[in-house]
Amino acid sequence: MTTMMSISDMYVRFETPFGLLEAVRGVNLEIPAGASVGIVGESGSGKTVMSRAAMGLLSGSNVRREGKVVFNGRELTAMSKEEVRNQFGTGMAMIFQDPMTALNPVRRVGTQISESLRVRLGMDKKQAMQRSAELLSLVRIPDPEAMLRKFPYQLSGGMRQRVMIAIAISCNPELLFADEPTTALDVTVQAQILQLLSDLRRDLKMSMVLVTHDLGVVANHTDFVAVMYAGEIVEQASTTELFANMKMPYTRALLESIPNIEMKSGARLKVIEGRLPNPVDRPKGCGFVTRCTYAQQKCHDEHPPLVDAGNGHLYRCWYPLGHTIARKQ
Amino acid sequence: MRGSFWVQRFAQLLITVFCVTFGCSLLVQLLPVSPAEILLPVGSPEERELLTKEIGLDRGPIGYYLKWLGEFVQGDFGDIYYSGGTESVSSRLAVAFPRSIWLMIYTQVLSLAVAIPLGVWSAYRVGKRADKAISNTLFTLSSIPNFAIALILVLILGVRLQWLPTLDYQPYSAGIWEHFKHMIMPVVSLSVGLIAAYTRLLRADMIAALREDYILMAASKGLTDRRILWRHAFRPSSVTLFTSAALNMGALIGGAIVIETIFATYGVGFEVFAAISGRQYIALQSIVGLISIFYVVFNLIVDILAGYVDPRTRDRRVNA
Amino acid sequence: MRKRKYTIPTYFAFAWLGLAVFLAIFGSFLPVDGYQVIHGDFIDSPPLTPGHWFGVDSNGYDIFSGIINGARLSVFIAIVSVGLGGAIGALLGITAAYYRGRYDSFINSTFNVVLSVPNLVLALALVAVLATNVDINEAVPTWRRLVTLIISLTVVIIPILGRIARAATLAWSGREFVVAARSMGMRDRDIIKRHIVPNVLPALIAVGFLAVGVVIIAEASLSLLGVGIPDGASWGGMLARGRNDLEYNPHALYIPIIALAFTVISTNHVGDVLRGGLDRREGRL
Amino acid sequence: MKQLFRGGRRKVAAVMAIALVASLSQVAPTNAAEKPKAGGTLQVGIFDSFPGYCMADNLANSALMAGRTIYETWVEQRADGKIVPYVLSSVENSADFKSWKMTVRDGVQFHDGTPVNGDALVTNLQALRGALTLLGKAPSPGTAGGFTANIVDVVKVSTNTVQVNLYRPQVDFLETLYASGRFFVRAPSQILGGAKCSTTPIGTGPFKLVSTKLNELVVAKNPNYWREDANGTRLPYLDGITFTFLVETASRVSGLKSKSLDIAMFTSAGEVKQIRDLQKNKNVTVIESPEEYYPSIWLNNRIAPFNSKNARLAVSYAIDRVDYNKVRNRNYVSPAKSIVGPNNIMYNEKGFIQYDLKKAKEAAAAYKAETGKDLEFSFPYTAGSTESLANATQIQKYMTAAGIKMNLLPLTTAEIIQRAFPQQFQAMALLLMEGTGTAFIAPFVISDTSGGNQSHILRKTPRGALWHSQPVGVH
Repeated sequence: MTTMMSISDMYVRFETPFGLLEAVRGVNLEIPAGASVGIVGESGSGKTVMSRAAMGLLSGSNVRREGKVVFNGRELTAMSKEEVRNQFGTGMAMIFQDPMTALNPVRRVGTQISESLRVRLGMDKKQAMQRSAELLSLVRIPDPEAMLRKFPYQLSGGMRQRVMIAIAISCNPELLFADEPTTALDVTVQAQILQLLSDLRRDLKMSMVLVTHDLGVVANHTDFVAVMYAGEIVEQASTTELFANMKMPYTRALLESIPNIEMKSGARLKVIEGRLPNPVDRPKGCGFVTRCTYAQQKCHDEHPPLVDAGNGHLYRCWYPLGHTIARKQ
Repeated sequence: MRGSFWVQRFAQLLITVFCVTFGCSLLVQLLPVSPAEILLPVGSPEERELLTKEIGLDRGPIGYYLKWLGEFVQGDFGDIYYSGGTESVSSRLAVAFPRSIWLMIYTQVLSLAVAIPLGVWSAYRVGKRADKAISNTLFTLSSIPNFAIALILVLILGVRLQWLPTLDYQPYSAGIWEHFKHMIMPVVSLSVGLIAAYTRLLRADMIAALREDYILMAASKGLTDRRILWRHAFRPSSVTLFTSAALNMGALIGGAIVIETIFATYGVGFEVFAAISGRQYIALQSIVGLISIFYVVFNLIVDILAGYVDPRTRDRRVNA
Repeated sequence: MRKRKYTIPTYFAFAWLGLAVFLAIFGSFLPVDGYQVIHGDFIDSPPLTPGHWFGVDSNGYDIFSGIINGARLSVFIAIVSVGLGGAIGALLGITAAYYRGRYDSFINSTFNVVLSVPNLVLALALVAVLATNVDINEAVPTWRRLVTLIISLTVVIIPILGRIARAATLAWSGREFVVAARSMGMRDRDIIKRHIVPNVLPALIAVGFLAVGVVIIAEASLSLLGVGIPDGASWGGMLARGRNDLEYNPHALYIPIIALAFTVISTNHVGDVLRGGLDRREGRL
Repeated sequence: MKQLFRGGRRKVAAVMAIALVASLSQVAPTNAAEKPKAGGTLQVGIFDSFPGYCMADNLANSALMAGRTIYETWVEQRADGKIVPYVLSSVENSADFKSWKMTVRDGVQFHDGTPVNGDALVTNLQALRGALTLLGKAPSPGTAGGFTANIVDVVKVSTNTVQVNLYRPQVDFLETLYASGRFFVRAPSQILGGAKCSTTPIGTGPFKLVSTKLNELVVAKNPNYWREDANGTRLPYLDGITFTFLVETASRVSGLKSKSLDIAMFTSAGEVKQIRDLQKNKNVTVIESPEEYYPSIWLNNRIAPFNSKNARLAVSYAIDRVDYNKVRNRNYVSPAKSIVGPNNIMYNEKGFIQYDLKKAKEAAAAYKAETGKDLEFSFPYTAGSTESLANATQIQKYMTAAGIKMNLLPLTTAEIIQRAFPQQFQAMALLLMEGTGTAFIAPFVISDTSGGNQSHILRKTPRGALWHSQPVGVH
C-alpha cells in the first residue's frame, strides 16, 4: 500500500499575548493511499489545527510550524507557497466544519464552484458552469441549474454542505480532508452526508482524512483511526483493531460520550469531566491525568511515550485498559 | 415585503428633511431680534413690514414654515435680501452646486482609490511592518486638520513651486486640465482625513473577513492570495466602507466650508457660510434642507448598493 | 493573565494630554504673558529667540504664550462639549435602547436628523443665531460666545456619542445578567445604573476621546471662519491668525498645527488603546 | 488667454491693468511705456465683497473699482482734480449756481441697448433723490438721498438736456454728482427693475455684467463701448475680467505668487508686510496709488458715548500712533500730525491731538464724572479677516491702557457697509483719502505724510474714486 501523505514530528505553535500556545506536539501520521483515516478528539485537542497544518493552510504571522509533511512522494513542507498552492484542489482539498461560514456569503453558488475549475483547471466560463452543475448532481442536489444561481444564505445546512463537498471534489483531489463535515448539521442529514462522502471516496478513488469528535462516525466510515488529545496522538490503530482492543481510558471516555440514536431523548450523556490542560502551560505528566479515573502518581510525574502494542496499534498511557496493575478507586 | 421597505425609506427621507428644515425655521424664531431688522438694517419700517409679510414671519412659526415649505417643494428656495433688492437662492445654488458636486466626487474617488488598496494591503499584512507603517502614517496625517493640510499645500505647491493655482474654480468648459488643476489641492486636503478613515474601516473589516472560514476555503481551492483578497474578502468587507462613504457625501457637499473658503472654490459650503454670516436665514433653511435631502438620498442609494455587494442585507431588510 | 504593557506612544499620548489638561487648568497661574500682550519689539522673531522660544508672529503675539493660553480654551471647550454631549447622548442613547419602542425610534430618528446636517454647518448655524446681538453696538460678550460655542459643539456631539451608547446598550441589555436582573424584579433604574452604565461607559469613554479630537478641530475651523472666540485666543484662533503669516513666519502656523495635531493624535491614540482594551475584555467574555 | 501672463510676464499684466484703468478714466496713464495688446482676460483679487449694485448698495474701495468697469459717472475727475463732463457732453451753470443744465453725450448706449438720453438722466437723478422710491417705482437710495437734498426739481428741457434746480446755490454741485465715482450712470431698466436692481448692474462702461455673487464679479467686454484710444482703437482692450473677493491677505498674496491672480489689490492699512514682500518679488509689479490714505477711526458723535467731547478726547489721546505704525505697519508710513496730509491746504499740526496716556485717562475720568458711566464702546471689524482683527486688537490694547473698554464686534464686510452709512456704529475704522469730504472725520490714527508713498499694490485708483470713506474694517 503506497502512502498518500506522511506527517512526521509535526509541531504547531501560536504566539499569543499570553505566551506560546502549543497546539500540535510531535505528531507522526501516515495516510495510506485510498484509505480513510479518522482523527478523533475533543474540540481543542488539536485535530483541526493538525489537519490544516498538514495541508499547509495555516497562515498568519503568529504561527510557527515544524516537522515534515510528504505528500505523494514530495515534501510539502519544503515547497514554495506557490507549489503548495498548486497542490490544492487537484491534490488535496478540504471540507470545512460549518458550511454557513465556509461558503462566501456574497458570491453565488455557481461562481464558487466554478471558480476552482476555471482557476485550477483552466476551463472557460461555460464549461465550468456545466461542470459545476454536474458536480451538484454528483452530490445529489436536485435541480442543479437553479442552485447555481443561488446565494449560500438561501440554502439549508445540508444543501450547503453538499455544495461545499462539490467544491472540494471539483478538481478530483487525491486526498480529501473532511474537518468535522457534519457537526453543524442535524442528525439525519449527518448520516446522508457521511454516506455521500464514503460513496464519493470510493467512486473517485480518493484518500480521506475524516476529522471528528465522534467515534461513532469513525467506526462506520474509516479504515484507520488516530485519537488526539492535547495536541498529541494518544492512540492509533486500524479501526477494527481500535474498537476491538481499546487501550486508552480517554478513547473509552470518548466512546461513552457518543450520542446514540437509540438513546431516549433526555437521557444523560456521559460527559468527560474536567477540562483540557492549559495549552500554554502544560503539566509535565500525562495531559489526561486530572480527568482520568485510572490515574496513578506516575501519570502525574512522567509524560507517557507512544508505545506499540503490536500490529500497528500505538497508545500513550502508563496504565492502558486491560492492564492488570492496581487501580485507583 | 420589499415594497413596504421602500415606502418606509421614503417616509424616513421626508421626515428627516421635514425635521431639519423645521429646525432651521425655528432658529429664526430663536433670534433675539426680528429677522426683518437683520435682513434690512437700513430699511424703513414700511419696507421691513413688507418683508415680514413676504417671507411669512407674520404667520407665526408654523405658518412661516408652511409658507417656506410650500415654496421649497415647488423649487423656489427663497431669496437673498439686499438693502436694494433680492437675489434668488436657486440662481446662487445653480453656480455653487456643480462645484461642490465635483469636489465631492473627486474627493470620494481619490479617497476610495487610495484607501481601498491600502486597506486591503494592510489587512493582508496585518501586524507586519507594511501594515504598521501604513496605519501610523495615516493616523498621523488624519490628526492634522484638513485646513492645515490645505495651507501647507498652498505654501508648497502653490507659492513655492508654483505648480498649481491656489484659488478659484474653473469649469470643464475652461479645459479639462484647467478644471483639474484648480481641484487638486482642495480635493487632496479633503481626502487625507477620509483616506485614513476609510483605510481604517476597510482594514478592520478585512481583518475580520480574512479570519472567516470561507477565506480558508478559498485558499484550499488553490487560489492566489490576490484573488482571495479581492474576490473573496473585499466584497463582504466593503459594506461598512461604502456606507460611511455615503454618509460623508452630504458633509462634503455642504460641509467643506473651510476648504472652499481657503481655495475660493465657493461651492455650497461657502453659500452656507455666506448665508449664516449674512444672516440670510431663509436661504440657510433651503440650503440645509437640500443638503439633508442629499444625505438621506445617498444613504438610500448605499442601501440599494449594499444589497448588491452583500446579498445577505437584502434579506435582513425584508425582515426589518 | 498577563496585563498588556503600554507602548511608548501610549505613554507619550497620556503625557501630552496630561500636559494639555494641566495647562488648561493651571495655565493662567504660570508665569507666562497673556496671549493678548503685543511684543512690538519682537515682531516676526523666529523660534528660539531668547524670551520667545516659539517665536513671535507678525502681529507681535508670542507664540509660546499663545500655545499655553490656547490650550486653556481649546482643551476646555473640547472637554466641556464632549463631557456634556457625552452625558446627554449617553442618557438618551441608553434609555432609548433600554426601553425600546416608540421612545427609541423617536430618539434614534432625532439623532439621524441631526446627523444629516454636516457638523460644521450645524455648529455654524447655532453660533450665528445664538450669538446675535440685539443692539448692533452691543458686542456679544466673550462668555456668551464661549457658551454658545460650547452649546453648538455639544449639540454636534450628542448624536455621535448617543448612537454609540445606544448600540452598546442594545448589545448589553440582551445579555443574560440583565435579563436575569429584570426577571428578579429589579427596577429599571437600578438595572441601568448597575448593569448597563458600567458596561457601556468604557466604550463611550473610548469614543469620547476620539470626539475630543473632532471638537478641537471643529473649534479651530470655526475660528478660521471668524465665528470662534473673537480675540483668537484658542489654537484654532492662532491658526486663523497665522494664516497670513504662512510665508513670512511659518512658525506662527506650524507650531499651533503641531500642538493641535499632537493633541488630536493623543486623544485618538488613547481612544484606540482604550477601545483595544475593551475588545480584549470582550474577547475574554 | 490667461497664458499671456504666465511665466515672468507679470509686467504685461501690470501694463494691462493700467490700460484697463485708462479705459475707465480720461486721465492718460503716465507710465504705459508698452503699447497695450488687445484681448485676454484678467483675474483680479480684491478685498471687498459686492453687496449689490443698487443706489443704496455702496460698493467699497476695491469693489468700487470693480464696479466701475460696468458703470461710468456723469462727470469724471481729471488728474488735476477738476471735475469734467464724461457721459455728459456739457454742463452749464447759472450765474447764481442755483440751476445746472446738463446735456447727455450722443451715441452712448446702456448695456441693454437702450440709449443714454435725457430721460435716463432724469430717472437716475430722481432715483438718487428718492423721488421714485416714494412712488414705489425704485428701491430706496439709502444715504444718497442726503447728498441730493438740495435739489428742488429735475426738468427735462430737450431730448438730451436736463435742468436741475437747487434750493441753495451750490458751487460744488458737480462734485456731488460725481460723489467719488459712486453716482453711477445706471440704466432706467435697472433702477425700475425692482428686486433685480441689486443684482443686475446695467451701465455704460467698457465691460458688462456676466455674473455676480457676493464674492465675485465677472464682466465681459462691451463691444459697443463709446470710447476709443488715441490710435482710434475701440476700448476696452481686454475681453473680460473676473474680480474675486478674497478677505484674507494671504489668499491674495498666494494667488499672485501662484499665478492664480493676475492682479491683486491691497490696502496700506495692515497689509504692509505683504506689500513689502511683494515689492521684492521681481515678477510682481507694485503700483502704488498716488493718493494719500489715512487709516482712521471714526467716532460717531451722534450717539453715546461719543456725543460727549470727553469721550472723543479720551480716545484721541489714547492712540499711540508711533507704536501703531511700528507694530502694524512696520514703520512703512508715518504717524499723523494733522488731520490731513502736508499737501493739503488744511494741513495744520496745531491743535492735533497727540498720544498722551495721562490726558487720555483724565478725559476718561471726566467722561465718567460727566455721565456716571465708564467709557465703553464697540468697534466693528471684518469677521474672518486676520489683519482686520489684528488692527482692532492693537487699538484695543491702547484703549485698555487708558482704562477705556473697547468691545470687538465681528461683522461681515457687507454688514459693516450696510450699517456704516446710516451711522449705526459708535465707532469704526475707515480709510480716508486725501481730498475727500472731511465732514465725518474725527481724529486720525495715522496718516501718511510722506506724500506719494502709498501702498496699494497693482492698484491705480481712479482719481477720486473714493467717496467720503472706506468703512471696511480696519483697512
